[in-house]
Amino acid sequence: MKVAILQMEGTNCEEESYIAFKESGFEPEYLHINLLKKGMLENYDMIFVPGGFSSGDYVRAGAIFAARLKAKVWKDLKRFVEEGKPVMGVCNGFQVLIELGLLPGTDGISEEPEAALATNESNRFECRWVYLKKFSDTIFSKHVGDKITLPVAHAEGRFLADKKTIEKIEEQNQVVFRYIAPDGSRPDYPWNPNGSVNDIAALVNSYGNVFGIMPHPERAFFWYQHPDWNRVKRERGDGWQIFNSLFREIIEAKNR
Amino acid sequence: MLKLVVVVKFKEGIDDPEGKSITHSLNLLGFENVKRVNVAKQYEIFVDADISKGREIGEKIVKKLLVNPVIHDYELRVEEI
Amino acid sequence: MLKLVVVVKFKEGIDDPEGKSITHSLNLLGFENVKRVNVAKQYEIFVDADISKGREIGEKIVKKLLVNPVIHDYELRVEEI
Amino acid sequence: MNLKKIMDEVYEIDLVNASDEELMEINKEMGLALSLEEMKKMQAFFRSLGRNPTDLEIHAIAQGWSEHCSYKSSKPVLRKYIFGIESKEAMIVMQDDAGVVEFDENYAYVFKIESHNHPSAVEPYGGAATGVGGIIRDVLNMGAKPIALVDPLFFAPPDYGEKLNPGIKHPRYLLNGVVAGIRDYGNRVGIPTVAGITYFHEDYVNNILVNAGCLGIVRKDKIVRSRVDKEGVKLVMVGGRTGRDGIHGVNFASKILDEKSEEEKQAVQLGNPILKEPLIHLVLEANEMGIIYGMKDLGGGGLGSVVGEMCHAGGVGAEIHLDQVLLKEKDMAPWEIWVSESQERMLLAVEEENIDKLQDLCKKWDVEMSVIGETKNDENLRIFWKGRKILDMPLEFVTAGVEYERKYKTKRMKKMQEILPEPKYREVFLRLLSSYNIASKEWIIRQYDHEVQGRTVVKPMQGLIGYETHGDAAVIKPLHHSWKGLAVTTVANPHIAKINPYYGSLYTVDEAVRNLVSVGAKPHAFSDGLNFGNPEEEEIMGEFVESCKGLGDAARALGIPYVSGNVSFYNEAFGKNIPPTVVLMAIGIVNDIRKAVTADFKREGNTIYLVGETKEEMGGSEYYRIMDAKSTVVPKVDLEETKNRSEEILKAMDESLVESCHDVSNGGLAVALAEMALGGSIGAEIDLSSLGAMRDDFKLFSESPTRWVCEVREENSEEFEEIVKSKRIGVVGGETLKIRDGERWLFNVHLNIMRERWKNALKEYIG
Ligand SMILES: Nc1ncnc2c1ncn2[C@@H]1O[C@H](COP(=O)(O)OP(=O)(O)O)[C@@H](O)[C@H]1O
Ligand SMILES: [Mg+2]
Repeated sequence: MKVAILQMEGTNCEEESYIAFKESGFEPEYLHINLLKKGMLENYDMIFVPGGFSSGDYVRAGAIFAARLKAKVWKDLKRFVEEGKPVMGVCNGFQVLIELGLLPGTDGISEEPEAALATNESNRFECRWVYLKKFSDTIFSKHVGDKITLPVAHAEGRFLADKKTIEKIEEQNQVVFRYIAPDGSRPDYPWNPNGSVNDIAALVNSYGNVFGIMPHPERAFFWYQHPDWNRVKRERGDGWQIFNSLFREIIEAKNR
Repeated sequence: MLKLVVVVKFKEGIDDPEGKSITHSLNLLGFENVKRVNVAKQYEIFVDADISKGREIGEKIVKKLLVNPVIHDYELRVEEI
Repeated sequence: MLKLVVVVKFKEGIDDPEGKSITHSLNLLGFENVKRVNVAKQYEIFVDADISKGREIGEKIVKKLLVNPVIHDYELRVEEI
Repeated sequence: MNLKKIMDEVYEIDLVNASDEELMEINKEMGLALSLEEMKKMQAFFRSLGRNPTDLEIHAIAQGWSEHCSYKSSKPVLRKYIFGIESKEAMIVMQDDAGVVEFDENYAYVFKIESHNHPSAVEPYGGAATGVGGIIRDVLNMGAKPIALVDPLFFAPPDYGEKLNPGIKHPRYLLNGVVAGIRDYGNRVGIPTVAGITYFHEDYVNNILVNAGCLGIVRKDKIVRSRVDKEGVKLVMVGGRTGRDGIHGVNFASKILDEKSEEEKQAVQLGNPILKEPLIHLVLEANEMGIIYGMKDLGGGGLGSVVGEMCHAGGVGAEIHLDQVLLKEKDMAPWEIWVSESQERMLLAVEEENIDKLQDLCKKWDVEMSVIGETKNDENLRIFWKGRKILDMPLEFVTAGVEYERKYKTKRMKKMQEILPEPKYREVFLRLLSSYNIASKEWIIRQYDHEVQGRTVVKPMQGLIGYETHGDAAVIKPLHHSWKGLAVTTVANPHIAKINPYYGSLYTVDEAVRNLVSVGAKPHAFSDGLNFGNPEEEEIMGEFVESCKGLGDAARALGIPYVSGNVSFYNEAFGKNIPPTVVLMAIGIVNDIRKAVTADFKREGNTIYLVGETKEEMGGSEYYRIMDAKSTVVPKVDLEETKNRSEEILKAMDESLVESCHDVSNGGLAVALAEMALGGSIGAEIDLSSLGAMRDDFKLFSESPTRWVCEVREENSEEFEEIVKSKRIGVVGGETLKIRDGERWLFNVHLNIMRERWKNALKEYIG
């Protein structure tokens, strides 16, 4: 299964993402937007938009990356999504998918953004670990435990949308992970690190194949990447579960 | 040559953490009577085009890149220079 | 109540990576005739003060927090509201 | 000044016939920052050639001879004390832009620390950002992938209330600007910022210090040298364009700040991380393909100093066509192009047959390049402008520069130590926790992405998620396939150095060792960042000499080399010099990251040990500072102890006997215990009676060196005691930190109160 890891100036989590896919049994490949041409995406089984600061996050996080993808391969991207192939974005990648209108995708694909990942309530970039609770089983989360911990590292992660969109997201069970407090209750800052509405940390579109997540699973792929590894024994990092879930739901399912 | 001036603001009701943080800092610095600060971005875009096309180009740029309609309002001014 | 509007720009000759990056992106997005983009910040500051003090307060705020004269120029407008 | 136009933008200057007075006039008008002696040396040179120089030639020489490029005041001292400390793993020492040390059989690590003080004082955001940008290039140009950044910072206290001198910005503004600059640059280029210092002292009010360090990793067979030793190799500029920004940056760095410094706008740049990020990819990919013959980044001194040093080091000459340099603005004069310090540029030496491959890579990464000349089989530098030769000089004369044996005077303070009435311990303890040099730096640390690249296996903040404490060092796992790690820490002790620079240096080296050992790392190599006042003042030069002597003695005794470093002089403004500020970036090897140790208490019932001797030496301590008490009795380091205790602790860690470890530094034992308790969110009960007969404020707050606190499981305590010379001082448990001396209770403070004090002290001032 070939995964295109998209790159442009300022994406900077591609290497750890590459390792995560590779170690999970996928065939990842870097694909730089400067080399991306119409028709190329067909050669891949999955698209991954990594974290970072594409184009410096100037204007707005993810806006320039999204605009350039749209200008270059919007039709191909839409077809990719409509064919049901998986698309995943982490952090800056999530921001890109929102700006593209692929997420929340309450009604499939939208030509205009339906939501925003706005500046954190703290008005600061913050790098810290958070607890997440799973709220929906998707190909990205089916084999993920109920409660996991992952790191966030962003300045713009506050999920916002109008009331109707939020209602629809909730109705359609599109929230995959929410931030929670360590004891499982509704989180205040810093457990909800950015002030996201309904504590939303990760979403899937209405088709179930486009997934965006603010925290970084690829940075918690190995047990030793967790900050508390000398307190809690783990075989693997919690982020691994997301990649493993994909592997089991897609590759194993194919071979079954 | 045209100069397109675009000011991008937050929509009414959308929280502006930067504005809040500046308000707080100003209060701390002794400007206690500062009640609120709104922060907006202003882009001056210099385009080689005819004035008749100015607004159209401006709107396109705004839509394609500068604004997320869920959270932003904008103003666009076209000047010939 | 006063509204102080401050626009903070980079001085001529200061190379601004944001403006550059946006220009380049717009060119790539098909707006080849965009020659330059300047990015500035606009602050609307709401202050409870007398209009006669407006400019003075504004200048102070600008100096203390919003502007570094080494790299920035600014415009200040005072309005009563 | 007599000048004659010889072509567009190029003038000939009448130097040969100039009087001394006229020489100094030329010096001033051209902004050269040279002394009369140096001007005369230049004059003699052109007299011997029997011709007058072009303006370009004069600027080229002035740049080569600047303090920043030539180290003219510091070289003799450095040579005497700092250079030449042996270690069999050190591969490239004090030669190229960064030091290179063996990591394992196939890999080496590369690191360096550098200062960016004056630009940051004038424009904190841009100054700090370009400081980070510059140090990344120093590591990159050795062919290494940058994997970590550090940022030691020095300001006046954030609540500084005295009147500021004209043009001087408030420390709070500076602190926020600097942190934002480092954050926005480091985060955008995707290199984790994993350690640093945020230090406050009134004497930095006019002149803040912003140092930045970078660590990289490279396969040994891919190390690139900053030299070309063969003729006919093409010299290629890649990355950013050249502009008027950054002209005379090196002269600015060697000047005293004054009210006019604000006008030095050209010296100020913002940096462009989004140009740097693809440039890093480009360079590493080109290196992997084997098409880079030599490489150097354009930093202080610009193109001039890079071409000069790269060719001079390899023993070849060069021919440069300055009109091939890509410019930001059209009408630049050749001398401006030659000395401009515009950011994000690298000079690559590439053989002709590989130029096309480089071109393709540049296209992919959307980075500009231009071939500007080639190396020649002689010892001269020749520069052409629109076909005409406008510079022709031996490289040796321009690059080798000048040196001074500056006069110095060592200041000795009379030994005295004020004895305070016994204080209220609880109150002093809480005040210490919220003193700026001790209080939590979380508000800064978390603004930096310290985990990008996924290699940070021991984080800068350590402990239970959400309750983390300060760690002593971060640990990076550079290679996917190996358990070996690199520990990174930075240290400085200006309060002690101000009283006695020699012992300040010993203390700083000892603390670097302590920090590395605390996480389970064997101290391996240092980079020294030396920040001082005006070296033309004999007492300041004396501080410099004493500091270097201390650094040399300490490192030699421990067998740890300085493999790279930086000297920043003239940190003086309005008649005030900074305290002598020696910053060490220290690297340690963690043989197996699975055995790395953190600073947070782990488990109720574990035994707490104190390693090392506590003494009544309060000079420079935080306790005496907050009490406003005087002492010139600074802590003295016994390097034999440093060595023995570190080896013992590392051995115990290797046998997995240590649950947590933290060194005792600022604020003494009480603060070290508090930090460990906060990180684990679990208290402790401590009895100080085993420290012997001494007043309790000394026991609690002395900052004696070579001390650690270790937490050990009860079942391992016997074995631990056999290996490590130590004293049992207490037990982990409860929700408070309870400290007594025998029968006498000193204080009992709840974790929540401690956390409140420690966490919130700086919060108001940041962000
Ligand atoms: N400016 C900074 N940037 C990054 N990390 C910092 C900064 N200032 C302090 N830190 C981190 O905070 C922790 C505590 O710093 P410090 O009190 O100087 O430690 P120590 O006394 O152990 O040397 C360290 O992990 C250090 O790396
Ligand atoms: Mg320490």
